[in-house]
Amino acid sequence: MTSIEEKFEESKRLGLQIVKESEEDRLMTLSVGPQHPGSGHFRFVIKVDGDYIVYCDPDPGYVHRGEEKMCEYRNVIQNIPHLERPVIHDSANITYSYSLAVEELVGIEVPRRGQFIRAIASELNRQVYTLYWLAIYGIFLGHSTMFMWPTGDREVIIDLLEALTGARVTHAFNIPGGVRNDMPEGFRDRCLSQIRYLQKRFKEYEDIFYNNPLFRQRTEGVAVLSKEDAIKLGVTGSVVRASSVPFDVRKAEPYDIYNEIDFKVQYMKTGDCFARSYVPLLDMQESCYIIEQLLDKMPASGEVRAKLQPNPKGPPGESYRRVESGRGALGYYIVSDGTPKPYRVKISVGSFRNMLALPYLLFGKRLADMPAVYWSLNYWPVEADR
Amino acid sequence: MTSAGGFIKSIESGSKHLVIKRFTLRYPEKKLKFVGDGYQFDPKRGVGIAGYRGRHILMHDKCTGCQLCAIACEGIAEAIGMVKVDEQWKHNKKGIMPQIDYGKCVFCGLCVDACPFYALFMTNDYELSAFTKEHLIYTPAQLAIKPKYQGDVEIVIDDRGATHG
Amino acid sequence: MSANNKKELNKVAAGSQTKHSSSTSDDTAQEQPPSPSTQPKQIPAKPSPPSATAAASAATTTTTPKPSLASSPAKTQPEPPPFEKGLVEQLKNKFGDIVKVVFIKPLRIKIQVEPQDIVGVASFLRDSMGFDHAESVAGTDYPKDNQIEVVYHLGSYSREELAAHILWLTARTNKDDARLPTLINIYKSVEYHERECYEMLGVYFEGHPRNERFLLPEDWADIPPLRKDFRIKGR
Amino acid sequence: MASYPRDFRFGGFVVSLIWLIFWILIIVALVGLPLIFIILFYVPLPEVDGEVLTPYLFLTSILYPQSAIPVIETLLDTTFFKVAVFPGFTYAALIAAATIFIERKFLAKMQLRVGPLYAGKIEGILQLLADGLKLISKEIIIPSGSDKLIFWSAPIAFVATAAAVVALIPAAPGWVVADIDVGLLAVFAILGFFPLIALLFSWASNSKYPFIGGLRALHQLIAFEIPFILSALSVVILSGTLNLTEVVESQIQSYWFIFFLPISAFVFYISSLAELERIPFDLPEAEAEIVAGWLTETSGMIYGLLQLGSYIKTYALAALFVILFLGGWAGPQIFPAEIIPESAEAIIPVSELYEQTDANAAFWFTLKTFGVIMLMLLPRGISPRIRIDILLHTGWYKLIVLAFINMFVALALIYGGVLGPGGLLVR
Repeated sequence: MTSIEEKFEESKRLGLQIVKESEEDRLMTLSVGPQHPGSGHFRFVIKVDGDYIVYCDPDPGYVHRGEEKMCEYRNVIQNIPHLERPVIHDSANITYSYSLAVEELVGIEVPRRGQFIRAIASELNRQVYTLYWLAIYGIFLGHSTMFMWPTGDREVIIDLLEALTGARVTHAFNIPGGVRNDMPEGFRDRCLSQIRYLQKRFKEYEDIFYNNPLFRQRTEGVAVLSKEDAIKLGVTGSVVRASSVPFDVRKAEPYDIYNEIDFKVQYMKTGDCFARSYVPLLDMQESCYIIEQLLDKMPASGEVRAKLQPNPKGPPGESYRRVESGRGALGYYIVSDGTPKPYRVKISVGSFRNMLALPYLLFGKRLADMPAVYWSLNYWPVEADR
Repeated sequence: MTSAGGFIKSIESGSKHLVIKRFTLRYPEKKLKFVGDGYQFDPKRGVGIAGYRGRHILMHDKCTGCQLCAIACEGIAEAIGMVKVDEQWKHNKKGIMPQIDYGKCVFCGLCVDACPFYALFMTNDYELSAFTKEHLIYTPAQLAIKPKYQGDVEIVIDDRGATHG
Repeated sequence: MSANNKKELNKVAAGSQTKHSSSTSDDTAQEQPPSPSTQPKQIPAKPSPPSATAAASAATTTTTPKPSLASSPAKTQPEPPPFEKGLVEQLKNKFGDIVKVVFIKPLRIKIQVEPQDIVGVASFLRDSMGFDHAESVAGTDYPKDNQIEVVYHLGSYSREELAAHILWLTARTNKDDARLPTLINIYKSVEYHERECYEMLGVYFEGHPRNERFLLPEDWADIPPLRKDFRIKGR
Repeated sequence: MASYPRDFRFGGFVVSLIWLIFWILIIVALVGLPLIFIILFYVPLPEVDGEVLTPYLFLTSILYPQSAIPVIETLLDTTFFKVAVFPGFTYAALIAAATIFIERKFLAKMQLRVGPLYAGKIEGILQLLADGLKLISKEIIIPSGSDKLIFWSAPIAFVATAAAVVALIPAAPGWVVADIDVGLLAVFAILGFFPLIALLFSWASNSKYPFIGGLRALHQLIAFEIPFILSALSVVILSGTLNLTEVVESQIQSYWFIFFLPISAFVFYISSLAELERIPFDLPEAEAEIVAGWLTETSGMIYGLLQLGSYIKTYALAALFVILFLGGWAGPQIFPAEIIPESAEAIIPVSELYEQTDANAAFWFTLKTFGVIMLMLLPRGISPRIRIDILLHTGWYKLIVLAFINMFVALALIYGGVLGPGGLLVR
């Protein structure tokens, strides 16, 4: 395996600088554009030599909303609805680390039952995101059944979240200080029965998709990301766990009540496309197991939200808290100057960090591998642009 | 997994689904049933009551025109404006009540959290489409009407798979 | 090296209230981590006492005292957690007063370095202390003392006892011609972060191959948007 | 509450109706009738019971049913009827329409969803009609800088080639448009046109993604041409003739060829999937990688024609599979001798139109074709798209080897005297 430097120099030699006239004519520049059904609001320019990709330059920013600037104009509670917009179908996680960071700044103590409900909402939302990501991975490879099944089963979990939080997707449920409302009655056994139904469905996915030899041919051994390169590129989430680095924020830096939950960090050693597509499925099975534990260990009654004055403000200071979202470590760096409005909010998301692996992995691959490699990086364009 | 075995397993798994019941909810004929009758907030305990966050409902007899909901929505969607109401209430001297523009509202429910007088809750009604943008603005009188939404279907899981039964 | 025999860092729940929250489950069985420094029950160090102006970080080269608005000054809280102190000691005796410790909190250490020797500190951090990747690069604009502070959040995948820790390597440049040496040769992962920091705050990273437009539209003619003097129209 | 135009008056509406009727009458009288008379002189009118079928005879015979039957009978035998209706275009188009509808419903059921529902009150039965009207009403966009002539003619050529393949396929004994001795060879000759059309169309649409799609279509169809022909070759070895009708006859005498040639049947099935660009071999229009492949620039009826052409090709290849391996129209006799008992002396001698063997043959042929079409729809639900190099690898190496294996088996059967003239199994 040539080391990472030669790979980048080689792609630079061919792509970035002015390549010798004869070679430049051979290359065809293709824009895998924002409207391309394969990328979704994200463009990367690739130079194709025959069927091989020689150069790839990601060009995000088509759905940049300026979330970080907007945060500076709103107080801590009003930030929640617009902060979950970057990835609405993982909204419990993206507001979770924001709430943790604000609680550390303002000094709020979340009651125990509130922490449990917050963890359940986060696990359910992780499954909703991963099922949606798996569905798109299926249609990327042309497997329409694999698009329809996860999208249908996702409806079962969204129904749970709708009962718990009141909204299907954009819940605005995690608030600095806990959760907005308690669990409705009958939620517990409804959740258990629907989670068991989902666990049965995972076996179907493996039969029709993962063990399908055509899928294996297309993904096994394709775009291998070795452990050193994964660490050097600083990728996160299922991408780093697929390259034999067992890093999961819930286990490395347990927040809230995750230190009382015992679960195994799922990781694989091969680091190829297949591993990057199989680790999320293992994660989903693991989070089903976690939800059952959470429901058992939950205190029967108690407050779910700490009492806050309308515009909570704390002493000036900084905090950086991170949470394991569907796409890896999702961290908030908040600087506060003593007023209820945060002075600076920096959102560090998994997609933005995984994007760096794209040009590295696509170099030298075939054009037909592009969707499999691109979507296996667990990349959500809207979240990367913030 | 030999390739032949893989194919046979995928054929078997695919054709097995020909007998499993369809999952689609046929919306106009059947509607989903929600838990409770809408999201409410109890200011004394400072915590919400689980419920679907649909169209708001305004209790005219409790609203004091304190504009707290409009202030809460300012930073989010500026969907709430206070308008004059012709009823005379002794607890609502200025006679102003919130008017919600559903073209802007994001249904986050933070206005319900901000209302200290149990006046503004949310209901199960989510069928709010209109032909023009002006029709999306619900006046306080429109907000006072109780919704006529009754859903009767929910996800039923049995051994033949999940359906909207 | 499976994850579960890793040292169970039992942290107090997120809130770092001085009041000892009843829910700490710190008496759970805790195997002795192989690394020398034991992890006794941790007193949740309060981020910063209300008296923000106690400028503990005396040995700053800049003459002006650290303004209260800037990052909270070094803690005067009773006793920083020993493991983090061990890390800081390593840095101190390697670099002496080039490295200025801003504060030490459970799992978070903030050190400030002058722009010219940030590369040396970073390569030391990566090679011998095991912080092998950068999670994110955040720029913050402080118009009061006309400075922009760039924070590198460094995490670690390879060393397990460092997995929970994040070290904030910060450097400050003045706002008019903001220039910083790039860390791209040490931390490959900061390429896009630094490019975004250039675009959003105008900090030019010397040595970065592509200091150019990244997220904003091509025809963006305004000043870098995350600076405080850029006002969103209509607010 | 449809909104009426401001100045709508019912009188104006009636006046416009009367104008419309007036113009229809004028055009029919001045243009329609002379046209008919001109045609009548050049079209060789068939004889009915000895006398020439003049328009007068034709119009009067419609009134009396007894004389209408012989006229219908003669019309049935004309080649125009064969081309237009039974084994020809209408039959193929109906089966293609049914295939589209069944595929969408079958795929939906496999994916736990509903499929077309609202068009035509009963379970979306009119969805085809709705799609067709939509495509006809859509505007056809010609990309700038594209080669107009080829851009227009390629879809028409595509449907024509697909229909040409249908013309060579015998649906029932005697019911074939062109019963030529080298039937199988002609089929493969016509199938050779499709890569040409795909490349021409994608080159003419003058944009990057179709160009890549066109090249892929070229590679794919060429790669699967040889195993396609080799697998059919082993059938020719067993039946000894190239004429498709005689191939079926030879199967009727002995057993269906699928029992002797299972591997080449499998190879034929896989190659026909590749020929049709169906899911495992969906590369020419792989929407995730190259937008929509060589169909990217199509819009409106051009897309409609290409879809119709590809579904007619599905019918044609399924029918070919049935003829070569499943014994064409062979099947147990389930139709009664005559439709209405003792109908010989009935007033309207309908029974003359009804042929027991033809009805039975047509029934079994259609049934088997639908069975094979269902088999072709299955991979779309269960397998992803494969990559171009794997596709070419399977095409050139794996399938050709399999086809050869089965050819040796066929040769062994012939020389062993099991099949062929005077063979053991030949009845």
